[in-house]
Amino acid sequence: MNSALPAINIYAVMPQIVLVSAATVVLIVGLFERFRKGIPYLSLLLLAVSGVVAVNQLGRGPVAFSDVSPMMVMDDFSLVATLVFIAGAVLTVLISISYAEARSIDRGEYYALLIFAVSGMSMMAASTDLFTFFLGLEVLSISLYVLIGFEQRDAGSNEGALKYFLLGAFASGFILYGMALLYGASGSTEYDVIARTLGGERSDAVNLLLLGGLGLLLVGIGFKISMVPFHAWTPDVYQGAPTPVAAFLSTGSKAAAFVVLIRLLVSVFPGLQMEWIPLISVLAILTIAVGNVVALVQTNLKRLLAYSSIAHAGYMLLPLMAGSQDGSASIVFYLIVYTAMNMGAFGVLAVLSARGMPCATMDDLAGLGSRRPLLAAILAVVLFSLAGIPPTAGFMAKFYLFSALVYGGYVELALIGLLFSGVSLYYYLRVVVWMYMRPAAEAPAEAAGRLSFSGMTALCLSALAILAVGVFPSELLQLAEQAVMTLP
Amino acid sequence: MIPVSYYLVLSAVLFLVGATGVLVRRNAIIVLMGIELMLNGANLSFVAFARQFGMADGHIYVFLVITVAAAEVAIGLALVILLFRNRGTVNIDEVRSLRW
Amino acid sequence: MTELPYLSLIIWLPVLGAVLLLIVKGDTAARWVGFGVSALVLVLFAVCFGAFEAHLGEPQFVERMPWIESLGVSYHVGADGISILLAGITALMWPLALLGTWTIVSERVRAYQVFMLLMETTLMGVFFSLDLFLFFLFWEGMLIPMYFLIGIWGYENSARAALKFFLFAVFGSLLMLAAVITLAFLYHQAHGVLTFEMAALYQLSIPADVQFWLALAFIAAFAVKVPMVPFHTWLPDAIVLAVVLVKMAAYGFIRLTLPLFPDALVELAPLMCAVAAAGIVYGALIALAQSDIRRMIAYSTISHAGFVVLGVFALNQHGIQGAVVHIVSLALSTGGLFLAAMMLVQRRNTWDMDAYGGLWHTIPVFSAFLLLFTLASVGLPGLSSFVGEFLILVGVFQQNILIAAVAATGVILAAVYMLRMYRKVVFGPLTREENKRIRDLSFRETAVLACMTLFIIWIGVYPNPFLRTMEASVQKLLVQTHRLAETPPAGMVPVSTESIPPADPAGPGGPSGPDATPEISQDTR
Amino acid sequence: MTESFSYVWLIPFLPLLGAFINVFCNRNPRVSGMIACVTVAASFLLVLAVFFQLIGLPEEDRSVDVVVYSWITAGTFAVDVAFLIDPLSTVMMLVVTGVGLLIHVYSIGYMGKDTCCVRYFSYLNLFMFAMLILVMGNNFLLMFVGWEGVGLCSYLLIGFWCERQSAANAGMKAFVVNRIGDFAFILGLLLIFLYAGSLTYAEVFAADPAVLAPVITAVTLLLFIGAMGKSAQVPLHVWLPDAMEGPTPVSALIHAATMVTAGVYMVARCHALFAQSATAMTVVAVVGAVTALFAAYIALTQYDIKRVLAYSTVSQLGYMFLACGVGYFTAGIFHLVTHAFFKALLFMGAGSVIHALEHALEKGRDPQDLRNMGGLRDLMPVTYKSMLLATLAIAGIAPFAGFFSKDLILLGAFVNAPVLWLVGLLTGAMTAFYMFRLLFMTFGGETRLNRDETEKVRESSRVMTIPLVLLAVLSTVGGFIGIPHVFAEGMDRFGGFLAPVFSGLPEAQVPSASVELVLMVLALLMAAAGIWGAYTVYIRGNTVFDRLVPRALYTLSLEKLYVDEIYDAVIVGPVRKIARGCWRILDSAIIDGGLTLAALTVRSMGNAIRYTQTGVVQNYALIMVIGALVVFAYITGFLGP
Repeated sequence: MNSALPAINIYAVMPQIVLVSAATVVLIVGLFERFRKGIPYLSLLLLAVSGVVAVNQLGRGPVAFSDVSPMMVMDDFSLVATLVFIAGAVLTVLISISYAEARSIDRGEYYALLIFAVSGMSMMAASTDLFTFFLGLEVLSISLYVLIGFEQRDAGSNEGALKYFLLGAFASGFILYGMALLYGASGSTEYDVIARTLGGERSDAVNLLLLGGLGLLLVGIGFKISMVPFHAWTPDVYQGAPTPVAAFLSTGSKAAAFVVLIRLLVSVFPGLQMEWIPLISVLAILTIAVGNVVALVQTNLKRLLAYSSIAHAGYMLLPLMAGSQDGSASIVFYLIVYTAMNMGAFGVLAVLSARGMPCATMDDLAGLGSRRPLLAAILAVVLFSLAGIPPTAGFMAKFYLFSALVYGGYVELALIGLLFSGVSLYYYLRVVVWMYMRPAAEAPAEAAGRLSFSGMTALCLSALAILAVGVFPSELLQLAEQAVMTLP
Repeated sequence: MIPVSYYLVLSAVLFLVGATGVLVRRNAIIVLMGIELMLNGANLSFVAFARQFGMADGHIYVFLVITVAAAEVAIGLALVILLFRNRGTVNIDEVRSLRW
Repeated sequence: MTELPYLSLIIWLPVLGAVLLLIVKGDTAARWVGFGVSALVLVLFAVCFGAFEAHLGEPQFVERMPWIESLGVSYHVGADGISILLAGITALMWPLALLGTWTIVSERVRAYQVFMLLMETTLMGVFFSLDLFLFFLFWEGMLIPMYFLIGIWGYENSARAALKFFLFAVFGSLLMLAAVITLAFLYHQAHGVLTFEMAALYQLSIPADVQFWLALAFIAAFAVKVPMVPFHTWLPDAIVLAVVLVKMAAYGFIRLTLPLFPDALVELAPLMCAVAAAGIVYGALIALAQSDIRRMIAYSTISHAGFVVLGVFALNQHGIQGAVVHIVSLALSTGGLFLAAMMLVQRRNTWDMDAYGGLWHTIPVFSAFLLLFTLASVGLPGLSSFVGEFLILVGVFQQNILIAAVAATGVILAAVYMLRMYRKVVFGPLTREENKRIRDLSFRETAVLACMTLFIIWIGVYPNPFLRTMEASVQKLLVQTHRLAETPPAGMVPVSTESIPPADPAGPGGPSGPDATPEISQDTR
Repeated sequence: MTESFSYVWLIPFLPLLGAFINVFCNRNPRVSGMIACVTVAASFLLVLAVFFQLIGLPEEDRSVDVVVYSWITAGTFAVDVAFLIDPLSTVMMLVVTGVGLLIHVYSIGYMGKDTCCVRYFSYLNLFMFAMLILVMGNNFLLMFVGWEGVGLCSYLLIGFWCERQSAANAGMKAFVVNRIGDFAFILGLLLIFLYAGSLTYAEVFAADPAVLAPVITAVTLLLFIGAMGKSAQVPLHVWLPDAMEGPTPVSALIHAATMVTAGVYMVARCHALFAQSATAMTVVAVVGAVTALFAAYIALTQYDIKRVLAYSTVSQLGYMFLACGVGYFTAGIFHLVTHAFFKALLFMGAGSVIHALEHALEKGRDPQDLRNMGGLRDLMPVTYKSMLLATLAIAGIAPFAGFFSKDLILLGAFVNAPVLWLVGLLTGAMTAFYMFRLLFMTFGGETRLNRDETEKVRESSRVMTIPLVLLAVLSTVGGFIGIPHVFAEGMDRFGGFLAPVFSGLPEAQVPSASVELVLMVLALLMAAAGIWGAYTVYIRGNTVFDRLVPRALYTLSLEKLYVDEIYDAVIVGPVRKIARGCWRILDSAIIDGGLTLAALTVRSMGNAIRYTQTGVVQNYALIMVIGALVVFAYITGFLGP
């Protein structure tokens, strides 16, 4: 050990520091009942500030937290990821406002935990050491456990939280054990060291430890991104969680895990490609297949979206095989688009249920096209995007993703993925059918009044972003490419 | 001197016992304990490896993990209490209203 | 060449109209906006058409600007003789269709106009795209307005029909998407540049086996939409837009499948011809068994679409020119037929042929128009379909006499099912009380149908302006298509030196009889 | 040269204009007939002008192409809208416009009271247009335009009284049967284009015989199948008797004088091709002869006055094809012309009778049924006399028109194919029999009308009788345009006029004058025998034939040899079944059902996986553990590579 204190570059962790501070401020202000109404807006403001901080650092090149033992790095990759998380959180806050009020869960902790979760995700994105990754993961997970179970009186929320907690902690166990094995193999948990170990001569025992560690890490991360067969929690938890939290869960936490996965597989474990490429490709196809096929028979909307999110995770796994910058960039691009899409989809449900309108199953959406034209139009845009029909961002994302896959030489995988995305159309469009082509069974007793302004703002933003990116994807594509540029 | 592999085997056994506990016990509290056991299995590996390499970071990690585990358990117990309030049971196989 | 970006205006004006529609209030206003915008597009198109120089054969009014540079995609549009004709019929049909359905669509009028305009945009985009990616974008994007149009304003069971159609279409185009990506990849490998320019991709030389699979993928996309048997079962439920799809898909065949995969065509073209010919007979036979007017028209469309495909895959000037003319005429005749049928159904609310009868004396004007569209569908000389069908047959005959003969039986069957429908609907005794009170066509309806009639007769009597418009472009396309293939471009060189087969050694005037035709077909090849 | 004929486009155009005016500008039924007649009359005058202009030209120049505009051009395929003016087309134009004009005039009287006569006259004019296009076109495709155009008008006019289901059905049957012929015709055209590279008559006929040699038989047979459809030759004759559902003037114009003869015209026009294929010529001759006999046989027993005439038309068309088949194209066209005269007259006479009886007969009695007529001779004298002349003409009694043309045909048959000559001779006897049967049953003997009815029967108006008289004159003297050589050398004006057209054919064998005379006498004897037979049975009431002829033979004739029934059983029924089968089984069950099955399979897979989602968290953990074990095992090499 070095006796002198290692030089620390505090700017390298600036976004995380701002986020944690923001969460703390919200937590403290939330203690005062009189500020209750203002909390969400305070959260938005603080999130915006952290966003500005992150944007400000873009393009500055990789800056390590510490020279000796980097722990965390601030590069474009982590910054872009952080920005995606923040954007997701902003949308979540917006759709949460009316929802939380309607369910009486509009307490300061709710928003504080949300921002804590973002800081955890940001930490994961920036981590260059298994341990910072683990800490970020736990910050994220613990916040989510609470958020999912936030509706204390609601049995579903409670059940969802318990399931997510038990399985999440179980998965953490796998990750930790995997980390231990990797540590044993290379004597360090730093990515660089592990990569170096992989690059050099290695004995059979070390190799076994490395492979075992990678396998167990994949199990844990696979759990977070709902990769089959570690996906089983997804529909139950999404269904049980408060809808905005489900939205956040399906975008943010999944994105964070993907960011880590990219970093691990592309920059740490390329040496084990021969081992993990067949594995991941089989699991990716399985994920796509199971997600899409089961979604076909769902009538509960949140479960349907859950299975759809499983399927999308499968698509995003595919370009990892290509191992190219294009592949990584396409995942980043897909994540960004996916965040907007899923936020939109869950957001519509949140906005509806905030006004006491039932939106559990497809039946509840019957006639939405004439009852709530704008809302229905937004959901339609989102669903077409999820299905990957131009001129939506979903199409561009899929196109880029499958292009990367084909350029990497995996035409068969691309074909299978594309075919299943054809299957997916059925269930997305079925929702549209219910909205536009079925009359409402009986005029549902809706709470009169307008839909929440903030929620609609979020939804319009998502829909517009989806359309804008669908037509003019260049800027965002460049951002995604820039993000992966610094990855080795 | 006990070779490091013994510790590793022990840690693996601990991990598997914990995992088995998670899989087979109905009581949520005991399941929680199973998870703790898994984490501790991993911790043991860390310590063993750290000892072998003669480095301190493994030990530090273990402390961190223990802290994290404590936080997790706190949340977990809170959730179990809520479960008991809502349903009057702590048997997790009876919690199955969300399915299919 | 010209000051204004005509093509972009034509493509994007309807979108502007759609946005405008979001603002206006009231059904009538919405109808006027929809009609006005599509009419404006028609005017713009007419200007464009007037300035078009047919003898060039090159894309004209070209606009090109970078769009998604990192993917090698540019916004590149232009019109050659083939696309301008197909876009022209679209520009013509749109105001007519909107006018024709003025009162037929009485629910959610505004949305209807929006989707119709959006569809016009996507159609124009498909025809004018010179970038494969752009083409695909419009191609896929069209599904959305189409889906809603079928699903909301379709007839019974429309939601299911829309879904079925969408799934069919998407499976086809996903295969095409994979092929598109692969093409770009191959080009990148060969030339180090990422591009989707059609003109560049045409130059790409691809190994024959790869070509085969890529061509199949493209064909899958187009065959579903044409539709070719056996990918047709979505059509009877979703007939509303069948005519539009035929146009698009055939254009896809012509613009992409032919010039991109010349080697694969050596194997695939005869196959496609055979399937198309079978489809002609099959569709006609099933149309024969229908008593529902809509389904009858649907299956007749399948049959006619077979002709179009046949013409395209004859791979010669006659066939392709015939196919394009036939597409145009299909839009008019089948479109007119369906529009007229919709007008009738609007009055009586049933598609069942047997519910009508004896209409001749109650609604003579309608009956006359229906007769004309029926006859046009039957392929009566002097009306538009005949020109296309005959040229197609001329083209196919040079390739395979047997297939041409099978296809020609469609001519007989068409007469049977069409006239059967006409007899049931218009002729016969007037037995039903409710049929006695049907109103005849209004002035608006008459004007719409008369306009279509005018074009049907024009194309039938004097098709040369249309043929000349595309002649140079088709020639260029064939040069492209045959660049690697071994077969010489039949029909492009004087027949007297090229197409005459060597004298039959069996001797002239021998008692060979009609049975000899299969042998002849081998001789000519 | 061409310029001097540049006005010919007016000939077809004027009737089209008439139709146009009647459709769009005229609502007055009285005026409609006038418009129609005037336009046709103008066309007729123009045709006369053409005729005289043509006669004024030297023989070798009597073939002029008048190009109006370029119609379809695609690559090597180029077809013009252009007219061919030569003796053959001029003869046809004369017949079409001349007889057509008379029938138009007659129609004013016959249809003037009909509420839909505006529509009627526009159809009629449209028909004239199409028919003129057919005969005037200078290429196969333009002929096909007219070919289909007349088919369309025939369809419309047969179904004119479309509220009658039978009329509607008959129209459709006519169109569809014609389509079968057209199908072959199109194939023929395609073959011609494929081998000769053109569809213009001049180029195709002038092409080196070697060019078309490999397919000449196929081409000519296909073309002939087209002609069989249009000209109602066995076995495609079934539509013509049914076509009698149309108004009677229509039957006269379309189904007797003009349209049905298009097939003959086409064969004559393509004589250069047919002459190259002996097989095709044989087929043409045999089909013609068989049709002649076959139709005459059916006509023997029919009771519907128009049906008798319809079968007679079929039979006479058979004669024409027989003539063409034995290489006597001139004779075929000659018979076409004389037949146009007398058969139009017969139909119009029948129409006159029907018209009179329609008003007279009690409700429920069929005015077309011969059994409801009789003794009309004195009630309708003009009609009777003109019909008598026409009947004599068709029976081939000298010196009426039919005698000369039929004689020439029989001569040709005798020279080339004696068996067919016998058939023709026999048919001649049958023709005389059934025609006089018709005449006797209608006009002769005791009336079968009751007194009230008899009082109501009136001779038709002038506007109807004048065309009758004119045609009667033509039927009587029309034959003199082609007096055989035996009687007067060089008096065969008709043959002389057409000679330039058929100059390319080998010189026809001519038997000696005595043989020719013997043949004539034989034919006359046969006709006389027929007349005698009819007289015996229908005037004298002698039942000798009832005893002589087997009952089955009679029934067979009465039931038209069951051809319709056979078609229903062999073709119509099976096609319908196949169509339904394709739809119900192939389309709905197999293709669509297969797709549904695929969708169901995917769905059931979805359901299967869905129900593994039990909701019990430990099951999820178990799945995870199993997955983890598999992953671990795989990646550490226990499982795989």
